Amino acid sequence: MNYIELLDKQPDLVTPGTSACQGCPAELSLRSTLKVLGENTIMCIPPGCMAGAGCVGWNFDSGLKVPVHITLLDNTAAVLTGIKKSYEADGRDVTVASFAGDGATSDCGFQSLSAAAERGENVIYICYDNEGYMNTGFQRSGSTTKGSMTTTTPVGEVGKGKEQQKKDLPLIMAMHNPAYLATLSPSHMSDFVKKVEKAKSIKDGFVYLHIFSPCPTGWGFDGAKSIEVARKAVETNLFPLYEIDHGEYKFTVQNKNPKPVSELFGMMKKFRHVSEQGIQEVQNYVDKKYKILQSLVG
Amino acid sequence: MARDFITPKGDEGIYHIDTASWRTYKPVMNKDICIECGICLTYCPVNSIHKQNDQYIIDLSFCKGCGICANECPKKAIDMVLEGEK
Amino acid sequence: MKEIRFHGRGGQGVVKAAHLIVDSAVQEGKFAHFIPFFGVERKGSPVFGYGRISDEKIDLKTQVYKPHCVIVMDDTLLEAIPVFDGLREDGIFIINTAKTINELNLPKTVKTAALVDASAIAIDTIGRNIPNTAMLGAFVKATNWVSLEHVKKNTDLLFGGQNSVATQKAYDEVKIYDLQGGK
Amino acid sequence: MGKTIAITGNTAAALGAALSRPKVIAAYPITPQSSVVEYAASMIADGKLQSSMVQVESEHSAMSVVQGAAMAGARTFTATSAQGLALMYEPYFRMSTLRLPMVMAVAGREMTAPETIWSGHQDTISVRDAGWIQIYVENNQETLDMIIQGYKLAEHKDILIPVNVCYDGFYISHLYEGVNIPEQSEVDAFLPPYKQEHVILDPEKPMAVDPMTPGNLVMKYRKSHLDAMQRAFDVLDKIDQEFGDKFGRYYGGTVEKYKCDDADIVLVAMGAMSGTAKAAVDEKRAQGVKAGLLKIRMMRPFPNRQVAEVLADKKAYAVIDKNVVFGWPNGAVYMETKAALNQLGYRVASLPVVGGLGGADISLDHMINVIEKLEKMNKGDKEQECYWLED
Repeated sequence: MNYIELLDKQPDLVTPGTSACQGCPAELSLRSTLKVLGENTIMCIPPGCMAGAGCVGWNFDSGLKVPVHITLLDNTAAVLTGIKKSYEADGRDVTVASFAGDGATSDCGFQSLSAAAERGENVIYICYDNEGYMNTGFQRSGSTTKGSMTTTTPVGEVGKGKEQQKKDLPLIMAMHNPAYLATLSPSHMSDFVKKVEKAKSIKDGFVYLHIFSPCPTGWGFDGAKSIEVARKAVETNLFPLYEIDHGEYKFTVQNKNPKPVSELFGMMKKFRHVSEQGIQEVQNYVDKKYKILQSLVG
Repeated sequence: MARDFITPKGDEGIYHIDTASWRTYKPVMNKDICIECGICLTYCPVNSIHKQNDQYIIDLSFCKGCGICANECPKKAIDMVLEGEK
Repeated sequence: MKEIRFHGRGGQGVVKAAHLIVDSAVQEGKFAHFIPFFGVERKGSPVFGYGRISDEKIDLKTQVYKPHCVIVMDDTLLEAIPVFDGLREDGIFIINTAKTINELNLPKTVKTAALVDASAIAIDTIGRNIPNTAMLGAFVKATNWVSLEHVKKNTDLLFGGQNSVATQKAYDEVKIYDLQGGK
Repeated sequence: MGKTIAITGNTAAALGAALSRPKVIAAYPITPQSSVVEYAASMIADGKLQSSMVQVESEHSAMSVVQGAAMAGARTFTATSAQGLALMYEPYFRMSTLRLPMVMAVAGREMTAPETIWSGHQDTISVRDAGWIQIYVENNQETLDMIIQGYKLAEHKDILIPVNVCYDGFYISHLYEGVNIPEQSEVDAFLPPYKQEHVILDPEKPMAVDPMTPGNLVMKYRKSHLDAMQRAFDVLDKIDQEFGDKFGRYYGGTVEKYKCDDADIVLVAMGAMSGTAKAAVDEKRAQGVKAGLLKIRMMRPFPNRQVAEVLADKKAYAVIDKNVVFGWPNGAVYMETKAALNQLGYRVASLPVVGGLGGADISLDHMINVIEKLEKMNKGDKEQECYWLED
């Protein structure tokens, strides 16, 4: 079954009507992920867009067709651990996964994530990275790209948006020596599906998946362009697609002639104020990061 | 159903909201142009596009009218049409 | 009920020695307990703790203020710590020292003193200056509150090796002074 | 019936947990609790304990791991102290409000600042309103026994609330004394395996655990929680009876009344200091003073009736708190005791006492001084100033 048939035929395990914004790629990623992971899955979703969109349920109804729990913003990986340990003790194979935003992952949830990865827990930690606290109105996170305007890094007479470069969470997690790690983009759905399938098959350690998830509402672009923006991030190397399978680094999408990040910056309002020099700083950072990745791929 | 109030849990049904009412524009597929590549299906955030009898069908029950399908269609076979028209 | 105060330095095995006394008393059907007083545990820093042995259940959960016995594992502590505080008239003072009774210059409040060179015995038997198991021998001889047999058996169980030999040796070598009339 | 060996309070806690056969343990070391974690780990390493133990990076994660395991239906255990409990506060609240039964042992320690690592009740007292049942114990035996009983209480279908077994840091955690270790088969008969029914994360029975919930339903969950807590008095009393019948040790359930029946004046105490208070009562009784001790075992929920009934006809009582309530000039147990009497319409002369903070010793002399202060009070006496047990 090719990935299109799979996405067509596998049951959709997310409520048909979430309140995610029009054109939200996180909603697409969650649906696609669960189609691959299947019904034998327990999902933990900390506060964030997907929890806020109703996926963790409301009143007496669930938001998913698999068991779901809204973890605290900062303990997702630890809760995954506990659930998995209980099933392991029973000798039952259950996929235990999270779908957490970049705030819950790179900021206050990072300690628990780092520890679970270090312990090599047999869980799948999935982060959807929309580069900020979008559910609460777009505050900056550690994962926000430099220059980005957010409500906590506003642009004004003095302020020029976020002053620091994006925290490279996938590479940080790579140094935890997970069994499997991959970066995913909803724009590359065939690659996306393959990686989630691989994640599901891993039984010998920690899996970390990092999904790039442009936010039309917060970043300021038309929701119809969500996939285009995500694709551009891959094409500019701002978000390169690679995987690490038990220590083997590999680019899964080759990018021979990367486009300049200015093309991505031009697509949305959050970078509108950024100067050429500001764009160049991000370009330099992206280039440097890519070289590091190339040397790791070898 | 009499309900206990021990632990908050959602086990009665699936919560959903009527996202179809969000639409300003609705996607309309031109079957003459469609090459049945399935790209639209893979990118629909709300899982509204499916293959039926060898044709791709857009189910508008929960479609939010985001326009991704129209934007991504390689043949431009989907038009976004103002609700109420056509 | 007999109350004991232990003084020593980190690394000398004060807590383990106290545990062995409690173990022995419990095995003999008595009631006993030990409450260590911890600072930040560091080798060489002064440590102390409180023990009790009784024929009846011990409810008290407090420090020992009027000990029937004070055990000092290191004679350099005499200068540093008020080890004689509250020692009862009929109390027993037990010390690990190479000094003589005269050299020690004990205060007049001490009426019974037991001196043993536990460090020398420890080096001689177990090969290291950890005087706790030797001090147990001196304690048993001086107080007779628990039996030598139990203490040696528990020492073997916990430490093995030559430790119970150290206990026996100190039991045999400890010098007990009656200082009722002054020294 | 088991065997008696000398062990520390921390070992007693770990053994009590091990005898209860938790499926998942997660804990992080902190003075004075650390040896609980070490002992549990060594039992697993020796193949004597069949639990899955997670060596987490923080108490926050310790509580989160056991919460995850509990949602999957497992019996779980953890232990902590002071700053660790404070770090745990967020998932601590969630564990109780999700009504997930478990037992957590807390080696009570003072909260910083000033920097301190020693004994105190401030840690558990400060979280007394976070929905857990809290029981304070007096010695190593009671620590072990109460952990076993704690599971039975927490998992009772009318309760379903996690339980803290609070034992004083150092004064119990490092206290070394004889403890009767029950046989595993006896404990198994007393505490059957736990089957969780009210909530579960299981793909065979998909549900959302803790969906977003509107205020009118939050009200219902809270009321149900409070109602369950009120049932805990009777359930604990029954469990204490059943445990005593089986193991020969009775603790009194919610409160222990020590020579209270004919007493004129009563000390109210909690935890390790209760032992010292008993000794003081005995000493004053030998002098002809009709003193008694009311040992509060269950602090949450607060056994208001049981406490008020003991104190209602007394001349005077004193409550010795090993904690303070910032905002009142005394400790928490005093406030609760006074409220309980007032709620039932009794007025008795009382003396608030604070002592034992940060490991300060509560001596026999202190307790005797408190009794002597009470002797001088008259039934009609108004509020007394808080008496601080200082050197």
